[in-house]
Amino acid sequence: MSQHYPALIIVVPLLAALAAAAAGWINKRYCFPIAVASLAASFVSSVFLLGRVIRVKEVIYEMAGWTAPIGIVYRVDALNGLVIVVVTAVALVNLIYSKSAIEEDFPDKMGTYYALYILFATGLAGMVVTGDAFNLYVLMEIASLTGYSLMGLRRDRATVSALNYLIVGTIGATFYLLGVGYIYIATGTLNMAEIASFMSQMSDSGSIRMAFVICLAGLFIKMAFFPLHGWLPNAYTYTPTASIGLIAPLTTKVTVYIMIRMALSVFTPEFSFKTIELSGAIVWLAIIGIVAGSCMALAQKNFKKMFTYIIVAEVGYMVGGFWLGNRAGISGSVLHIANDALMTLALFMAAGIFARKIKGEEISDMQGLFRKMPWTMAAFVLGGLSIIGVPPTCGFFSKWYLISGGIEAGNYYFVGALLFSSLINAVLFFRIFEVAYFEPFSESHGHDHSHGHEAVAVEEAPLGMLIPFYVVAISLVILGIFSGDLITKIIYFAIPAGIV
Amino acid sequence: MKKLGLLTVVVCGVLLLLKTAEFADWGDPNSPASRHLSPYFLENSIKDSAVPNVVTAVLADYRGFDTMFETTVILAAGLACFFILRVRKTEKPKSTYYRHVPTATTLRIIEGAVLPEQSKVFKRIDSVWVPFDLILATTCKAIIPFIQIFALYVIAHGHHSPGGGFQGGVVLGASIILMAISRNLGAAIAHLKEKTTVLMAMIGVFIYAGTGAFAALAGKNFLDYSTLATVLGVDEIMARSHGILIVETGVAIAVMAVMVWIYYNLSSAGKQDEGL
Amino acid sequence: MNWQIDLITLLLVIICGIGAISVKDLLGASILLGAYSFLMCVLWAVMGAVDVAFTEATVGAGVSTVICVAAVFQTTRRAKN
Amino acid sequence: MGEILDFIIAKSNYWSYVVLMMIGLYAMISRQNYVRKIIGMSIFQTAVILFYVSTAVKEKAVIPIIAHGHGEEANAAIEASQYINPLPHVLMLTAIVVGVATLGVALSLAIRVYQKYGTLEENEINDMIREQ
Repeated sequence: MSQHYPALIIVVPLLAALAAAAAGWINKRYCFPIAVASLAASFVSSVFLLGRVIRVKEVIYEMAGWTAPIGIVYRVDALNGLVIVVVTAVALVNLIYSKSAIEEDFPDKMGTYYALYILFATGLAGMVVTGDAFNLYVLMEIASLTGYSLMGLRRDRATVSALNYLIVGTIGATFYLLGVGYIYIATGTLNMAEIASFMSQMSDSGSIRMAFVICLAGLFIKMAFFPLHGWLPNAYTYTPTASIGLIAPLTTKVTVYIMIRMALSVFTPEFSFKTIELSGAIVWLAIIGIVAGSCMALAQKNFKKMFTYIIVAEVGYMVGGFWLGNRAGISGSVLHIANDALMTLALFMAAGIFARKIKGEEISDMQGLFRKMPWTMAAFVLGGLSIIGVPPTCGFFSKWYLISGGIEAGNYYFVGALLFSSLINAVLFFRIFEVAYFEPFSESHGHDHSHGHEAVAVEEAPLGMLIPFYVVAISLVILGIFSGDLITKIIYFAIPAGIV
Repeated sequence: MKKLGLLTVVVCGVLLLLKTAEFADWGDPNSPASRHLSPYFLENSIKDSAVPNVVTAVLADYRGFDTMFETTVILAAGLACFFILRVRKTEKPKSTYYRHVPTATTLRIIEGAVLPEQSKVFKRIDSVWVPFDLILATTCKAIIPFIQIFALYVIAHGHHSPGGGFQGGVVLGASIILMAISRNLGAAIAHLKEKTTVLMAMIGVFIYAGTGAFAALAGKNFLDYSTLATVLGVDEIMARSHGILIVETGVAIAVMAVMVWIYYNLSSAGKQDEGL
Repeated sequence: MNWQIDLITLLLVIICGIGAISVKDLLGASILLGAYSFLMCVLWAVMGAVDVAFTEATVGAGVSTVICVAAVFQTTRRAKN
Repeated sequence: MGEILDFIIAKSNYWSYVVLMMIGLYAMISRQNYVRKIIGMSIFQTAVILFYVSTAVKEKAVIPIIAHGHGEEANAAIEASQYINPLPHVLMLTAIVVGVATLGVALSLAIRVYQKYGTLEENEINDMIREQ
């Protein structure tokens, strides 16, 4: 079975999605176990796959037995080996966390919801492991289509923002498809590794340059890179609780991964960083994006919306760090994909719990939460500290690499933007902590303040939500402690040897 | 917004237009796209899988994995439309309409009144009144079986002629949609229930993915149809050919079901009582 | 391969495309989208992509148009400016 | 004259794909009505398909179905340059499917939006949201 790991990651959830959707029409109780079992199987195979990749450096799986340029191959190396583990882990943990939310929100469409959820995870996982440029487009569309529908069913605004997201997302995906077409017309192949082998003789071809620009533009739209981020805050703020923990952490990060994959192993680093003189401009856009995202986060009163602007800034971190073009910057960027997925998951899990308990999404509604649910808040503090970048949490380490990459490249504006954004994040989170710690809890806002603090009964989130939340929060610290190993044992091999 | 749009469009357009000069001329047989990979497919499709229609061979065999996800995309769209639109509890309409067929008169029955039984004489019609057209209804009724037979031909003959599971499936779905348009939605749903379409969609994708999983269980790579050789009792080349037919059938079932399913939900805004 | 047919069809396709996004009657726009798809399918058939043309004829000109019309019936027929 | 004509024939497909794509993009950005935006999206996607199909064409070649696929002549050598490149066709079959899937989801979202706001004009919906 071991040689089938790359296929198992994709195929088991796909079959389970069919089973879950059918079970929704037959007996709803089976949906959840099917979904959890399939995502767990997917997660376990991705962990084993990562283990194998560490040993043998590269695993290739030929679909239908056809070799590389003829058929579609899955190619897993250290880079996507790491990302696939993150993707499957986030999908699994969030599914367990959101069981009760799904039962509450979609009682009569549960089977369909689970099927869409699993298909979304399958699409993202497939995007990560595939080695074929066109296959990536198909999987991207699966992830997008299911994503739109997972977003579109809550309150009034959710449908409008999902429709806007659909239109923007389709522009992005179609640009990517067009870019692949330009590559195909110049090289005649769709296999990523083979395109890269042609790249040395092709680097002055106009089609390839155009392909690079179009692909990058499409991916920037999809990942909400500044100034193309307009769709993200609205789309994510109004997404249902169960979906947001899946969509927000993964969509942007997987797209960033694809950008890294395209730049490093399709267009080759030589071409991406030297022949095309765009990296400077992209880093500048990233700097503006980080500053603008942080400032806009500061202006928000709704905490979910605030988190979405933090995502915009974080995308700036990863893109900027990558296009610095040196080893430290790229390592930081890759490490930040993993860290940020977990950090964002922690934030939105907390947001989901808060939204259930306080029936409001304003920061001012969070009064006295430390007394009401101390355990939840403790984990939330951990997530906040990680976003700010306080040492033993993982957020510190990826920021450390990004900053040292900036210093190495001599780009002090990038370093400045990172520090500025950390400062803003500190302000943001301590503002929340202050409201939640010092101001007394009140059921109905405005009066009843005189009753004092003692009246508040501890009312924690249900264990089904709290345990997954704690798993994520603790893994933030564990990831931080082991990030040195992660860099030397995995990410080091993910970056081509030519980059110093 | 309008000016911004125009500006974006003009800039993108000029950029793209300028770069078209770099392309190989239209119809150039020596462009890299025609020289590198495609000759392999053209020269080997008969040798590998005995399928003269190279598009089918590449679609279902060499790049079969793409096609599996193509089917999944369609399934995802069906699930998404259902998820977004479908409403289960609908309030009963204030009044219902019936047609007395022999005299072609329309009856409006208000709430609380006794409803006539559905029979050959009284037929329930949509409240958005569609004029009864005998020619249209009869022609469509006569033509639908032929459309369906043609669809089956397209599916089965995809190896040798243009067509295949996808096109055949859409034609098959279109025949049901035609029935829904020419009569009413209720008539189509009476023939093909929503639950049936859903299960058919799942089964269709399952046939595809299951064939692939069978190959993986039998020890070869996922979707390698040559593993079917032992089961079907033929050599590996014919096994591939038959494997293509099997997965095309799966595609056809799934696509047909999902097209109908999407139509049911879209045309009635998820209520599935009456539409178009 | 007749380049005259090709050019004329291309021209018609562009006209249909412009028409589909500029008419105010959304039902008309849907039908023009169907015409656009059908002309596109003719174009591809002329270019020798029979399978693609077949698919576009069934999907683009057939099912897409129908679901577009169905959606227009469920919403509104008029677009303001 | 002949050279110009040749040039036009050689590139006209690529030009018209750009024009169509921009028509679609313009509709998606500038039109206020969501159904028109969605129609623009459909045009936008089809334009890319036109581009791919155009790359597949070969002069003096026939459709990619091998003649005499069975029988005595089945073993005859196949000259690849006689047949049109099949690979872009395969890719575009998938892209058409993706197009119709996106169209379906987009229209169902549009119906939902209409049910909630009673209009499909983007500016009117934005005004309503602001008033809340």
